[in-house]
Amino acid sequence: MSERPPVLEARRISVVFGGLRAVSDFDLTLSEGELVGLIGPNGAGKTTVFNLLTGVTPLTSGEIRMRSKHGDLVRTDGKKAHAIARLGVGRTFQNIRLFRNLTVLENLLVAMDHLRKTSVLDAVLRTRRFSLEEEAFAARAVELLAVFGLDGKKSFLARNLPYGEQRKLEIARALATGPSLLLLDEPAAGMNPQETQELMRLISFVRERFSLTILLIEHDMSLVMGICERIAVLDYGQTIASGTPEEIARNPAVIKAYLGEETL
Amino acid sequence: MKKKGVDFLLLLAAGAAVFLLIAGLAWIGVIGEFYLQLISTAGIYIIVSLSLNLITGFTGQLALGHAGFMSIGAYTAAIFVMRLGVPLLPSVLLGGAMSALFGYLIGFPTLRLRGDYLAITTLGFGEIIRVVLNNLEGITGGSAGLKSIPGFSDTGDVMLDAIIKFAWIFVFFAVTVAVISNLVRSSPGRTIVSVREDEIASTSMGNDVARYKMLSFTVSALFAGIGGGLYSALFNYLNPSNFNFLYSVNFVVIAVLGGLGSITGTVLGGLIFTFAQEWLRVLKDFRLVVFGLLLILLMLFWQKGIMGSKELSITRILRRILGLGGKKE
Amino acid sequence: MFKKGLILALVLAFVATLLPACAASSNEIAIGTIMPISGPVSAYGTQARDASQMAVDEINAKGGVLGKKLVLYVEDDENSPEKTVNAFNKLVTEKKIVALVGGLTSPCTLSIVGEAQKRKIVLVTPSSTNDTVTDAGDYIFRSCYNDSFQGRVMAKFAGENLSAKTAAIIFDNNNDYSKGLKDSFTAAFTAAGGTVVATESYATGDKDFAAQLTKIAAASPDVLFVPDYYNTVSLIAKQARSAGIEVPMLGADGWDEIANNAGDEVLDCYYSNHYSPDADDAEVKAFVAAFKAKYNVEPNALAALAYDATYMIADALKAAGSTDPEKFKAAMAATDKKFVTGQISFAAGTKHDPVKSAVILKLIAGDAADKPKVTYDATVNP
Amino acid sequence: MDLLLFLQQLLNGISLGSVYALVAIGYTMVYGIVKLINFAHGDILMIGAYCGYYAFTWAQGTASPGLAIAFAFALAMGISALTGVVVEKTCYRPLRNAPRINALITAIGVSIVLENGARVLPFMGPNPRQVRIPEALTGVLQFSGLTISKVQVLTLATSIALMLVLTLFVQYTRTGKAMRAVSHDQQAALLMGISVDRIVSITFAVGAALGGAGGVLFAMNFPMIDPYMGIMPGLKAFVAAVFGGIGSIPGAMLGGLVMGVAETLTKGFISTKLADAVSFGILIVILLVRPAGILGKATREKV
Repeated sequence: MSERPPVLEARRISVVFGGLRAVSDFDLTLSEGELVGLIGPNGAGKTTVFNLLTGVTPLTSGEIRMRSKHGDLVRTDGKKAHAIARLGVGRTFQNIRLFRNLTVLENLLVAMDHLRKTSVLDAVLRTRRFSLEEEAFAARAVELLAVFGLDGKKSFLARNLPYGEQRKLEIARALATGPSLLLLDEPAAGMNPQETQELMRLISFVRERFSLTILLIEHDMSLVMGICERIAVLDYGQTIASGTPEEIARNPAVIKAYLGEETL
Repeated sequence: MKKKGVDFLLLLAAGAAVFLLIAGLAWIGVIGEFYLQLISTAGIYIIVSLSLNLITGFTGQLALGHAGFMSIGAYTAAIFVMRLGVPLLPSVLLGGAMSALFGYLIGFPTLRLRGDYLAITTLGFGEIIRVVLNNLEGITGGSAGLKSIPGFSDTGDVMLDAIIKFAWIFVFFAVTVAVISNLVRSSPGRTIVSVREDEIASTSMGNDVARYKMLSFTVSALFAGIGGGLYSALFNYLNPSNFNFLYSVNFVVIAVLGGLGSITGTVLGGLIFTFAQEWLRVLKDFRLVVFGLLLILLMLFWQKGIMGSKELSITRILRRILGLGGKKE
Repeated sequence: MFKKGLILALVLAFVATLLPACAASSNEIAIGTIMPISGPVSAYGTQARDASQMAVDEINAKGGVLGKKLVLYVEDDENSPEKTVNAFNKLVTEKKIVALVGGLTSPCTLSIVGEAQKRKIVLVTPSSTNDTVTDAGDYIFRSCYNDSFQGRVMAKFAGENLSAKTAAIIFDNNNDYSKGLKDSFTAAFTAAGGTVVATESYATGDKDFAAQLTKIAAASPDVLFVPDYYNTVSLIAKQARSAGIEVPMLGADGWDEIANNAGDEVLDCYYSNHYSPDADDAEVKAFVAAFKAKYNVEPNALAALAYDATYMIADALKAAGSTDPEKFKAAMAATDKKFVTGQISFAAGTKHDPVKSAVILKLIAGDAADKPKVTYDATVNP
Repeated sequence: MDLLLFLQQLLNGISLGSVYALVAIGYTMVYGIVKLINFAHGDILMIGAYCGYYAFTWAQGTASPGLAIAFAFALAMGISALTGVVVEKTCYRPLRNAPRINALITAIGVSIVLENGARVLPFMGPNPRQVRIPEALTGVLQFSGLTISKVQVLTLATSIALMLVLTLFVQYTRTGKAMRAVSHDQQAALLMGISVDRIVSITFAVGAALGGAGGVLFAMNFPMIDPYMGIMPGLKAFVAAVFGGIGSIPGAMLGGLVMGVAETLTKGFISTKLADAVSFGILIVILLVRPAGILGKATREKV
């Protein structure tokens, strides 16, 4: 594994909210093409880690480096969220955050806007360059939607989609930004086992097809065990274990954290 | 491609038809000069309300100081015309540009505020602009106002003058509608709407939310300023006290009445608002009471305004009437 | 369905209003008045409207004008220049008025004088004292004197009758009436050798003047000039006394009605006005009696001025013998008659500002405690 | 700078600020609970002022000044509270789940109705009315060169007393705690068995009662009242509430005082012409430095 170059390195990152250390000295390295799971009980700080990595929440301390388009690692802590996203980081949200009153297609087009070459003036004057670009974007978006079986619903308002499809649309939207690293926050939450299985197959598929590195938060341990190559376990904002699924399953600290939660 | 070309021609034809119809009816005396003036007034209200709708309806940022931008445009245009002898068209555009510049300068620090805090800062800037205009006596005439501002034309025939006023405002109205609707139905425009829908999701998709808010705010100020420039030529008189907080509220009312995020809604809202004020004059002393009650009832029972965030598709209606088909989406 | 019906109804109503109203019938002469019937200064506007209506009724009772009935069309401007422009348009194009009484405040009047001149509509403002109102042309008249005259009158009175050497001024910076008086008072008082030791301002609608009055008290002037309307003056007067300012306060015609709206704090204060309702004068007596009988209140100066303006129009129409704008305007300019607010005439070859005198009224202790009353103090001729 | 003059202006500012504070509390309480900028609150002040006017007129010569003042406050606070509750139930409650801007425009509508309704009511009318405050309250007190009017003393005392009572009420009574709970998390409060509707009504009542009391104080300080009198103090008190951190009661008190003092000192020592611009300028600067006001808590959006 070590021959694959790293795409993300987080070193001792921490964040404090009003005296509470929500994430404390968290370390993580993702190598190209890996699929890593981040698990932990409720309130362990998993989503906060995502927010720190994507720049939505500023760090209190620590360093984050990500691979730029030129292939070198650049510091991203302190950068704005949109700048980090443009480095090739796509994400989904635990509580679905689609653009509810935009259509399915428009949701994807918004995610592609930062790739736009034409100016606002082109848009207002409807120049030929503008029309060509709009058509190219739309074609690419439809292509992506087809992967998720949503192309037939491209004109639906996002809020009118059933729950499962909303989750899929979030992933499609994240992919539309053209990421090399995808962060999925509980993509299977609220789905039944069959839907979950299907989604996991889909994730594996897009990972191959778009050559992605994926970091996945999941609550359901059995599921993560199935597809992740490596797992990090978070509790009270600290990494309590990390390793292969087998190692994690045997780790007493992890069992305690999870059983401890369940007996409550 | 072909369909778009036809749509464009249809819209152009529809606009020309509406203009010729109203101007023609006025010319033969069916529409009185007063009502033509009222339609022109409504046109300016609509231009400013559309600009407000861009920032409040489409971008989701409540602005309560648009009278301020309007007054900057109005005074700039009037001063260029009166003191520097610049022709009206460049003066109106300069008024818009000046307002846009102020929008940019004000938006820069304030647009990071959210919701009500942004609303109160825009209100504050609107008031500050008014106080400053009041005190720049040498330039603005202070509280006595700026009077005898040249109008659009002076042909000696009052009806012809009224039609020329209407023509000017109609053209600017059409341009405003075209620019704003082209903007919101484009890639950057959709991103502007995504800011309203979910700022965090939008920024996580690589969009510089602050830049898009600035874009929207500046364009909004630009058109409010243009509306102001036209206002100065239509009314021939400016007074800072006219552009107070309650005046700003009028535009918010029009935008909400028509439907936040709807361009055709704003057009309807502006017409209804302007004419309702005239119709209610028969109530004399009770006019404003009834106006307030109507406002409350509308908000209670018609929460999304006339159009919601939908649009009345003029091309679709025309296609249906002309039997061109084109239901295909 | 409901919405569609409503939209249809609105569209129909909209179209219906566009159709022009029936023009005035041939046995009427239409005149208009634009007054603030609602909004903060409506107290003045309603009295002016009532007085104009009373004048029209009287004229019609005596057989009208040129064998026709005079009809008064009223529009509300809410004290907004923008609304004034639209109201003026409506009166001219829909009601075909030949003359207008209005507007009340100078910004409203200033917003329409250009159009009135262009359309050859005789405009007589009863109360817009701003000097520049009559600049617009020879169709613009007023039945009141202007700010520079009034400011001069008070400055002269302060210097000569009250022997004041120093004066302080507190004025409304958002109101051109107040500002105009401040300027003309300052100029005249300084020219006569006095010194203005403090000039403080406030914004329309302010209620708290403690900061400004504290500064004025520190300057200890001989008189305090307060050129504003009575409701603000009454507040300033109370706070001035609280701040320890005991010198007489001076005001202008905006003080009209102050006696009914203030207490002992305005005792021994003076203001200039257009007429004195208790003057021993036939015209005044008849007017006051008729107004009281009809509306059950004592008319203020504005009512008298609007009444005079309406009579000026009717008289000029009669003298001109037609509604032809040129002749009508010429007859207006030739006005020379005693009205309720005194003799009014226009000097030939000048702007149409009337040559008339001002009365100075004094507030003295009334019969009841804390109820001052007004007495005539002096007349200042131009 | 003359120290005595400065102290005098400071005193003037504190007196004015205490009225702003009282009105600002009403804005802040309502905002804290239903997130509505209640633009009609300034008109509640007007209603309170008219109640005070009628009470003083009635009590003229017939009662002791103490009784007249007590009656004025009782009447003003009662009628204002009633108006507040009625407006809440008929106009704002149906919009609780509607877009915020609808509620805002409804509030503007209510404000227009109250102002112009007062104008056409025969016993209120469009003309300004002069308030005749009891004889015992006229006049000024002098100490070591500073002047303070008796009304100003009463204003300060009443405002401080009312604010104290309110603080105790919100901190220690069951209803007060329920109000804080609803303000913190409406859903959770509902699940805890708190009747949110009742608490919202009580909040409107209390906020309006304070606004009404502010109206009486306003009418005593500035004894010329008219139907539009509430607009400017309403706007300024609203600014004060935002200034202090909207939703925070101590913030509104502080905001009101800061506004009053800033306004008076600006007029006294900088420029009377630009006073309003300076007030709003200070507000904007404060918001840029502390986007949630002086004492407001920045809310973090949950991602």
